[in-house]
Amino acid sequence: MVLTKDVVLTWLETFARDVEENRAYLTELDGAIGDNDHGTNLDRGFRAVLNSLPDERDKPIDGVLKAVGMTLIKTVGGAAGPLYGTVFLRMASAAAGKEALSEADVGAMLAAGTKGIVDRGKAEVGDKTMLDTWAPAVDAFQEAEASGEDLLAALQAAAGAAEEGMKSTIPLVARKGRASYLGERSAGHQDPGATSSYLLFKDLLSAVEGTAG
Amino acid sequence: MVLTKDVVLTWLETFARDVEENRAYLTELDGAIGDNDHGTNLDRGFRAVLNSLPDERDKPIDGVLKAVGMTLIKTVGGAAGPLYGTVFLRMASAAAGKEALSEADVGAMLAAGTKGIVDRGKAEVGDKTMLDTWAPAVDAFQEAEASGEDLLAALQAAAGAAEEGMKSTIPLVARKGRASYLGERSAGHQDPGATSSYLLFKDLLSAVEGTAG
Amino acid sequence: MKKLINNPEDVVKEALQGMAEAYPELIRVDVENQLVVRKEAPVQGKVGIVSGGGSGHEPMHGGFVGKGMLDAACAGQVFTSPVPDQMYTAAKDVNGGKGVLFIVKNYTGDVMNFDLAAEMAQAEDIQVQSVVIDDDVAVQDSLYTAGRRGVGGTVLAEKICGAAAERGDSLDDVANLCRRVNENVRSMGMALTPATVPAAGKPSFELGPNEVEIGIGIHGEPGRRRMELQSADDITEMLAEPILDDLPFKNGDRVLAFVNSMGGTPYLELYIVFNKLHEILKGRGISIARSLVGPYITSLEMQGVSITLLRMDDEMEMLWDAPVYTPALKWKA
Amino acid sequence: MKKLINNPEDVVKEALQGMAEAYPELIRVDVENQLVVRKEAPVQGKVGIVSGGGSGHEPMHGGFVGKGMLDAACAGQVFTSPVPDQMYTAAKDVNGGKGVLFIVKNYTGDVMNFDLAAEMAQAEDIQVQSVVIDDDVAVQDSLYTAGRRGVGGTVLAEKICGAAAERGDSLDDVANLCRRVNENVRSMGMALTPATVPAAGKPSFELGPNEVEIGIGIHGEPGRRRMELQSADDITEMLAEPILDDLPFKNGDRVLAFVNSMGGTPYLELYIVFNKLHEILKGRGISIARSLVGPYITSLEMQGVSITLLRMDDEMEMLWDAPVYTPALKWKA
Ligand SMILES: Nc1ncnc2c1ncn2[C@@H]1O[C@H](COP(=O)(O)OP(=O)(O)O)[C@@H](O)[C@H]1O
Ligand SMILES: Nc1ncnc2c1ncn2[C@@H]1O[C@H](COP(=O)(O)OP(=O)(O)O)[C@@H](O)[C@H]1O
Ligand SMILES: [Mg+2]
Ligand SMILES: [Mg+2]
Ligand SMILES: [Mg+2]
Ligand SMILES: [Mg+2]
Repeated sequence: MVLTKDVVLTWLETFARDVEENRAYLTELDGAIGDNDHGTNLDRGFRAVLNSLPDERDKPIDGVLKAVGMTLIKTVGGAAGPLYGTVFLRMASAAAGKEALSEADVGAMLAAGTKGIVDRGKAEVGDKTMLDTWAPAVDAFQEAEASGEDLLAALQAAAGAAEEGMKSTIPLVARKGRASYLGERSAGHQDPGATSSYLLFKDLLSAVEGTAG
Repeated sequence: MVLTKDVVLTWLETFARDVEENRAYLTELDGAIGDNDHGTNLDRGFRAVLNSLPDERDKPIDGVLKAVGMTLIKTVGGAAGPLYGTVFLRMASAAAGKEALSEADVGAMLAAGTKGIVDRGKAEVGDKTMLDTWAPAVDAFQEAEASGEDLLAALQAAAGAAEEGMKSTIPLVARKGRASYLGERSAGHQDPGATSSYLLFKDLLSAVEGTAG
Repeated sequence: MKKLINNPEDVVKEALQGMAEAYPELIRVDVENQLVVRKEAPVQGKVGIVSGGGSGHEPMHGGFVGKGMLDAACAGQVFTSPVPDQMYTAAKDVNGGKGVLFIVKNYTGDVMNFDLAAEMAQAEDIQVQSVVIDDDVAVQDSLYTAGRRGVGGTVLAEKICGAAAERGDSLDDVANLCRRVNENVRSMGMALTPATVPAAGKPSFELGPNEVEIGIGIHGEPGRRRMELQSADDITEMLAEPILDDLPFKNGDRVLAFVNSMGGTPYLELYIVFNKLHEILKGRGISIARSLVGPYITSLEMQGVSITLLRMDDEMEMLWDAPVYTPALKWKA
Repeated sequence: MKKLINNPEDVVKEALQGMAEAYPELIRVDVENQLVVRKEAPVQGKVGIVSGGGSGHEPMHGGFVGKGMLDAACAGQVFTSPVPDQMYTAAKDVNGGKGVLFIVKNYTGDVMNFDLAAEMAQAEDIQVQSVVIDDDVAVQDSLYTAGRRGVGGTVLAEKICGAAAERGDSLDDVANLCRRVNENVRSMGMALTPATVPAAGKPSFELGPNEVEIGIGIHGEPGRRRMELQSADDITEMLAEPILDDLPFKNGDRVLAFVNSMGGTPYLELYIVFNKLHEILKGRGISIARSLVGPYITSLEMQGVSITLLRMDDEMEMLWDAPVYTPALKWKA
C-alpha cells in the first residue's frame, strides 16, 4: 500500500476543515497558557493553503508539500507558522522525486518533519510542545513499519501515539514557547500545538482509511 | 447697633466651620453642573483663613477683611477664589478706616462686595451664579436699612432674600461659569456658588444674633 | 480607583518633582509654588510666555516648557485652575525685559486667576498681555455666556508663539500672533471612558459599556450628547464636521491636523482616526500641511480622542517647524 | 469592547495608512506587506536596521522608523509576530550595501520568523545579522527555556544602534553594540488593567477592581504574581529592585531611566513613578544620566507601567544624544 498524491490532497483538505472546526478550541487552549491565537493563526494559514491548492494539485507530492510549507510560512506568523512551515518543507524534501510513498517513505517523511521541528524550535520531548505529539507518533509509525505492518496499521499506531503524546503535555511544565513564561502555572493545561498536531496525524489516518475503505 | 471687629471675626470663624461641614454638599452640587470641587476649593481657602486669623486679629476690620481676600486668592483657585477674594478685598476697601460699622456702613460694604463679583465675573442676575444670592440680599439689606431697621433686622431681611436668591437659581439655565457648557442641561440644579454665598449671609446674621442675644 | 499614586493630595507635587528629576537639562521646578520654569529663564531680550491650568492634562503645560515654547507653566490642583500668585511669580521669573504673554484657556476660573495675576504683575511694572484660547466648537458660543472652552488649540498656540518669541518678536506681535492662531483653530473631543480625579476617588461621570460622550471637555465636563459607540469612521466624522463647518475651513486651505489622545487611547486607534480625518479633508479639498498625533492635552486616564484643525499660513508653518526643546515636543534642537 | 476602530480585521492596515498620511516626510508605508520604511531608504553605505513584531505596541516599532533609528519596521497582526516575507522584503528595501541588522524581541515566534527571513535574505546575498533582545527580568531565564522576553530595552537598542549605523559603523560593529546594549539593560512591568485584542473582543485576562499583575509582558501574558493594588512607591520598588539586583547595577553606575506607559497610564502617574525611581537609584549611588518617560512600548490600552534601566557608557550616551527624526522620537533633527 502506498500514499498517493490524491490521498495527500485529501489529507490537507481534511486537516484544513478540521482546523476551521476546532479553531475556537485551539485558541482557547492557547488562551490558557499562551496568547489566545493558535487556532486563529493555523486557520488563517490553512485557508490560504486551500485557496492555493487548485493551482498546485498538478505538481508531484513534494511540490504540493513545498507549496503548503511556503504558504504557511507566509501567512501564519507566530511560532506555529515557522514550525508547521518547516515541517512541510522538510517533508517535501524527503518526498522529492517520488510519485507515491511506500511505508518506509512515509516514515522517513514524518521523521524529516519531526527533525524540522527540533531544528527550528530547539525543543526536547517533555518541553510541552508539538514535539510531544510528533516524536512518539513517528516512533510508533517506524516501529510498526519495521515490524512489517502496512500503511494503515502503521498510521493507526501513529495516531494512537499522537493522542497519547498530546495528552502527555497536560501535566508538563512548559520549557519552550510562550507558555514557558508561566513556569509552574503552565502545568494542568494541554498544549495547543500538540493538539493541532494530533489532528494532523488523525486526519492523515482518515485520509488513508478513506482510500483503503 | 454696630458691627464690631469681634463680630466680624466670629462671622469668619462660623463660615469656615460651616463650609467644612457642608464641603461634601457644596461639592456635590458642583458635581451636577460643574466639576465637582466647589466645596473642596472653598474649604481649602477657609482653612487657610482660619490658620492665618490669629496673626491678623489685631488689625482693624479692613485689615482683617483684606487678609481674608488675599488668602482666598492665594489658596482657592478656580472661579470661586478670585470671586470670593475680590468680594473680601472690596469689602475691606469699603470698611477702610472704620473701627466699627454702622447699618449704612454694612450696606455699603456688602454692596461693594457685590460690585466686586460683577466686575470680576461679568455676570448678571439670572445667569445662575453666586450673584443671584448677593444682589437680592444686598437690596433687601439696603431697603431695610433705608426704612430705619436696625442691623439685626436688616440682616434678617438679607438672609431671607439670600435664601430665596439661592433657590431662584434652581430653574435657571446657566450663562456663566462652567455650568454654562451644559446649556439646557443645567436647569433643575441649585448653583453651588449661590449656595455657599447664602451660608455667608446666614452666618453673618447668626454672628450678629450671637452678640445681640 | 486604580492609579499609580501615593496620597491623592501629593499627586501634583510628586509628579512635578518627578519631572524635575527627568528633565534637569530643560527645566527647573519650583515644587512649592507648582511652577515649571525653563532652565535658562529669564532669557534677556525675549518675550516670556507663561501658561498654566489645572493639573491632569499632562504633558500640557509643564511638558511644553523649554526652548522654543513656554518659559513657565503654572500647575493647579488636578482640574483646578492655579492661583494668581503662581502666574505672578512665573511672570517675574521669566520676564527678560520684553514683557510677558499669558496664554489662558477659556475657563472662568483660569481667566479670572490670570487676570488677577496680570494686575499684580503690572503693578510691579512687568508688561503683561493675556490671550484667551477658546477653540472648542462643542460649546455654544455667545456674548452672554462663558463662551467656548480652550482645548487642543492651546498646544499649537504655545508652540507657534514660543517660536515667535524665540526669534525676538515684540510682546504685541507675539500676542497678536496668538490671537491669529486662536482665530484659525477649532477643536472637538469625545470620550469612551470617564476620568477619575484622585481626590474625588470616583469618576466624574458614568458611561455604560456601549456609551460614548461626544463634545467632551478636558475636565470630564459633559458634552453635546451621549450615544451608542459607533465606528471610528463615524465618530471621526462627528468630530470633524462641526469643526470644519464652524470656521469654516475651505477648499484649498492647508491645515495642521492634530489627533489627540485624551490619555488612555493608544496610538493604534489615533492613527485609525487620522486615516479617516485625512479622507474627510481630502474630500473637501483641504490639505494636511503638518500633523501631530499623540497624547498632548489629556484628561488623566480618560479614553477618547479630540481633533484640532489649525488653518495655517506660511508664517505659522515656519514657526511650527522652528526648533523646540521641551519634555514633550522636541525637534531641530 | 470600547475602541475607536472599524472592523477588527482592518485595524493594522488602517492604522498603517494613517501613519503614512501623518508622516509623509519621514516614512513610506507598504500597507499590503505591512511595512513602514524610512523615506530615503536604502541609504547607501549605511547598515540597514530592521525590527518588527506584533502590532498593538505602538509607537514601537513603526514610530521609530526614520533618520537615526530604524530603516524599516514589520508589523504583524495585533500581538502576532510578522511573517518572514515581511522581514525579507524589508531587508531588500533597506540594504544599502553594508548589510542589515535584525533587532528581534525574544519571543519564540518572532525569533523563528526572523531566522527564516535571515535565511531568505542571505540566500540573495544580503548580509544579515540578528540580535535578540531579552531584557525582561520578570521571566526566569535558563538554558532550557525560551528565556526572557524582549521589552523596553528594545526601544533603547533601536535608538542607539540607529545612531551607530547613521555614523557609518559596520554591520559587525552595530550588531556588537546591540549585544552590548542588551547585556546592560533590564526591564520589568506591571498592569493595572488588561488589554483587549480587537479580534478577540474581550480582555486576555481579568483583574479585580483592586488587583494588579506584577511582571506582566506586553501581550497580556501573565506575570510573576497577582496582588492587591499598592502605593506607587511600593510598586516602583517591586519593579526596580529585581531589575537592579539582576544585572546587578552598582554604586557609581550611570543609567538611562525609562519609565514607560503600557498605553493607558497618564503622564501624571509616570512622573510619580519616576520620582520614586530617582529616590531608589540615589539610595544605591546610581545616577540618572538620561531619561525617557512616556508611552513607547505599549500593550494597546493597558494601564500599567514598566521600568527599564540601561547602564550607559560614554559611547552609548553619545549615540543616545545623536540626532533622531522619527514619528515618536525626534531631536536635533
Ligand atoms: N520551541 C518550540 N518548539 C516546538 N514547538 C513550539 C515551540 N514554541 C512553541 N511551540 C508550539 O507552538 C504552539 C503555539 O503556537 P501559536 O499560538 O500559533 O504561536 P505563538 O505562541 O507565537 O502565539 C505551542 O502550543 C507549541 O506547541
Ligand atoms: N462669571 C461668574 N460670575 C459670578 N459667579 C460665577 C461666575 N462663574 C462662576 N461663578 C460661581 O462660581 C461657582 C463655581 O465655583 P468653583 O466650583 O469653586 O469654581 P470652578 O468652576 O472653577 O470649579 C459657580 O457655582 C458660580 O456661582
Ligand atoms: Mg499563540
Ligand atoms: Mg467647580
Ligand atoms: Mg474647578
Ligand atoms: Mg501569537
